[in-house]
Amino acid sequence: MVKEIERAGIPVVHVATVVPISMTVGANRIVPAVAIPHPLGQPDLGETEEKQLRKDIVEKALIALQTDINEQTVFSDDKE
Amino acid sequence: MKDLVIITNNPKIKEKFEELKIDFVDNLSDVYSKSRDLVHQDWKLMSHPLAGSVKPAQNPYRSIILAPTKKLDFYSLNTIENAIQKLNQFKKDHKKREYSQKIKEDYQVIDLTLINSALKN
Amino acid sequence: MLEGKKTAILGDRDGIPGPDMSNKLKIVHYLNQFFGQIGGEDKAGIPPRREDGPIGPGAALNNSLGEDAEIVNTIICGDTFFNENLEESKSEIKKMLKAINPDLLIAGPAFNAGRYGVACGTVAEIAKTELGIDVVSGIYPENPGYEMFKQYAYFVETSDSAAGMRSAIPDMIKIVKSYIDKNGELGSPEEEGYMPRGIRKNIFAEERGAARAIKMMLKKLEGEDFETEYPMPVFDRVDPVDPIKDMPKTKVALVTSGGIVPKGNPDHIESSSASKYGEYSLEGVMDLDEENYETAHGGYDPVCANKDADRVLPVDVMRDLEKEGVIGELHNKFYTTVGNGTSVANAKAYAQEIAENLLADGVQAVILTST
Amino acid sequence: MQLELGKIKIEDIQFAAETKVFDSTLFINQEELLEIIGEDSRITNINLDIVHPGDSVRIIPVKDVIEPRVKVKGPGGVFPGFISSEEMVGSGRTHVLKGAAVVTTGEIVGFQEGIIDMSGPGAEYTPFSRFHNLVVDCDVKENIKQHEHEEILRMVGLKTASYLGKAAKDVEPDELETYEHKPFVEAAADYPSLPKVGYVYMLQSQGLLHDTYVYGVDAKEILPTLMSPTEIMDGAILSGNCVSACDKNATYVHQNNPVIEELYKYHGEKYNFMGVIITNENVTLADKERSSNFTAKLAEMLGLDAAVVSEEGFGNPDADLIMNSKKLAAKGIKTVLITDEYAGRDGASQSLADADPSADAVVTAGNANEVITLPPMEKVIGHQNFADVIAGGFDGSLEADGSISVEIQAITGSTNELGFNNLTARIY
Repeated sequence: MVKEIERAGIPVVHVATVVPISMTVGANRIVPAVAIPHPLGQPDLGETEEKQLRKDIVEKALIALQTDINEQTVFSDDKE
Repeated sequence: MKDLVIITNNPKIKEKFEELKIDFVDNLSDVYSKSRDLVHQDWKLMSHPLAGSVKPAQNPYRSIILAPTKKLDFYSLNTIENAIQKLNQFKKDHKKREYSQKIKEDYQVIDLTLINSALKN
Repeated sequence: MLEGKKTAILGDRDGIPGPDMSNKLKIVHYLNQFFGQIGGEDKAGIPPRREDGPIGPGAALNNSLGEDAEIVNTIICGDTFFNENLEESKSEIKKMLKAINPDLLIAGPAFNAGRYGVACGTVAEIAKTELGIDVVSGIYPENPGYEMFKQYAYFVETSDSAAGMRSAIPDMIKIVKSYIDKNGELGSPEEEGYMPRGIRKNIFAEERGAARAIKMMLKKLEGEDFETEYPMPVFDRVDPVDPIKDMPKTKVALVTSGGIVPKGNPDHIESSSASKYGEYSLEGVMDLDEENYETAHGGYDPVCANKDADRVLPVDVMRDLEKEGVIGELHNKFYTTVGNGTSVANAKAYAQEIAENLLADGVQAVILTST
Repeated sequence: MQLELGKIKIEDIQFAAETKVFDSTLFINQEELLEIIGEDSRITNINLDIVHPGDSVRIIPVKDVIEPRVKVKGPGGVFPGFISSEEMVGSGRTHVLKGAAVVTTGEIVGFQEGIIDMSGPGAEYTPFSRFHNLVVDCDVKENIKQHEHEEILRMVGLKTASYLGKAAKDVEPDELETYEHKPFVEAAADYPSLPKVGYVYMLQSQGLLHDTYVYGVDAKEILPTLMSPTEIMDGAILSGNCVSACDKNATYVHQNNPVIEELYKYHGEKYNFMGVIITNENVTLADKERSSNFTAKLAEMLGLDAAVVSEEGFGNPDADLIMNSKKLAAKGIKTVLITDEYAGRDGASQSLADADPSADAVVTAGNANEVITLPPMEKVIGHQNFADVIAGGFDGSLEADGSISVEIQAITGSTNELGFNNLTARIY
């Protein structure tokens, strides 16, 4: 899916729980998500904290969309 | 070494490597699916899941060595997925049959020596 | 091959009308509602039906085949019906084929019509794998039906629209004639003019492998063209599109493979092996709440997503960012599919349609979420 | 290093009172040979059979095929590390009984594979149907372990080939071929304007029934290393490999490595053939990484512009093959890979267990899963009932009339990945 949208000329960021699968399907801009049942949420957190977490991920996704890249890039916090 | 786990359905592995962590499963498919599950939980393959030249599905016994790692190992994921694909392909063309006890043991020995050779290094 | 097959089929045709004793090759033609001359998109919901003789493009085929072959029946099915009632369509068409017991099936040509291509391919798969009937078809190479089903049929390459019918028909006839001449043993794609089926077949080369390897190495060294004997599986990659320059003026759309749907799943998106995608309005929606949204995804525990679908499709946050002026606007529709179990080629077909719709609506950037 | 291979044409083999070569016929004193090869007390029985091209004979299960040879001049001897000492080979003169081969058979494990048909459609797939073969069928005591059994049979084969080779010692060869390999600096200076090419020779090395030996050393213990092509032509590498009949490299094929022969053809004319890098195919991924790193490093140290890489086996060796491909390409070395395929009986599955875009020049030795029906033969040497359990065989494959339906992977040498044969596969 991500490839077809990009092929149409629209920049797309993939917010994905399993980054390697995202790499395999050919996403170019990848933002790691939280976990499988709730990629952009964390039920353990309070409502405000959870929404802030979601906002952080979405903002990272927007940054990814504004970043010039030449190859598949994972926009994650850890430096490794 | 102590962190390793061997996923296996080979009884000879269980006998031979008492000091190692062995996860004994019922059948060949489980060896692969269990290994894949572990890869998704940040374990990486130490031995190749298609070790040896006896074709997938032909040898009813298989052992795979994994070790814990810090994050998802993409190479392991790719390798185990490809191996499962190959296993399924060979299974399709390979009628299941009952081997004699002697042949079963020969297959167990083959698998055992592959793992032996991996653990030596 | 052809002879052997005929005998084999004769053996188990109890209760089915006797075989055509003439030497004419018995052909069935598969068409959709449009080429089957029933109607346009409004008739796409019709179930499979069997007609006598050739119809539409079948007439031209039949005329050119002359004494060698005959289209005895045409099977017509609406594209929408076929794709939405896949199992039913398959079993119904299989029944028809079994009853007619043709020597060959012709499907399409489908050109670049995605669902028609998939239908032709699916019918070819049934014919080839379940009934041992060879299939000739025509398709535009980028039609997902080709990639998905290429091993089941001899597909000739067509242009992307029905305007290419004029050249598609003779190309297909050429294959059928060659098939008759060679008793069903067609040669290589280059010899016969069909697109590669991706089937590996052994042949004896003139030189041994080592000699071929050295020659290939020499060509590679000298920068000449060489042809690999085993092309690696295609690594389909798309180059990254240029980044967004001015986010506060950008229209962003949300797409998910996490199966978020309006409560009650109005389009019956299947929980696995989804055969469709959903397009839903976000007009006036500020937040995906428990009363109005849920997930149709069958691959994970749905409790979290059902409780708050924003956890999969972050509409609440996007609305905030829209208000804050961080983004220009949130597109007023979202798209949903179910990731698990959906075949790659199927997903590709939906994705192409989704991408076209997004483009048409002026969407400039997409956030795609997956579970 | 300069090696002369004196080829003595053999057009017939016969049992006789004296072992000798006369008028292109190899005469064998059966009793004397049996005495030499039967000395191991673990052996209970040995049967010898002579078969010729075109005979209605099936040999099953085949363990190894070996070419009889003898060292005539220069250091070392045949089968170093086993029959002869560890002395380096690859120079001097060696005589070859061209057209004759020793074929070993015996039940090492219950599922052992490998068919050679001397006539009929199966004969077209195995290169060994073209030779006059002495078949050595060897039984051992019952409680012998699989490892020991393999070793006994391997030694019996090597001893037989070495015994027969001696008959060629004083015979004037029909053909004399000379191959030279110089120290790298000199070799590079010889043709400064020609591109440098090399050969990456992958050896199966995983454990019981999967071993290859280099001067008697098990290849899984080695780090990739450099060898002169003449060493390999002179028998430095031999097979202990019993499984995967179609794409295991029999000792005969190591002795007559076709890639080396073909590389010599344009040496000094179109390129400069610098040498051979041997590497292994081990079980662990760490070993695979290390070996492919070493391979690429050695290729770089040799200054190679291009290389041919040959594989042995399928599955995990595909990982080694792809690692070698990637790492050589990363160093700017243009590679051609030789492999075979397991694309399923219908030919529609993915051929290899790994893939990479760097592998853009591949020679294939055919789809090992393709099914063939082998008609009955008048004589079966070995154990035909194995057909049912050999690799590539399947239930019902052995018909009452003696015909066998098998995937060609059961045929010895059918999809040899050194490019020994003409068989290949194409997209249809």
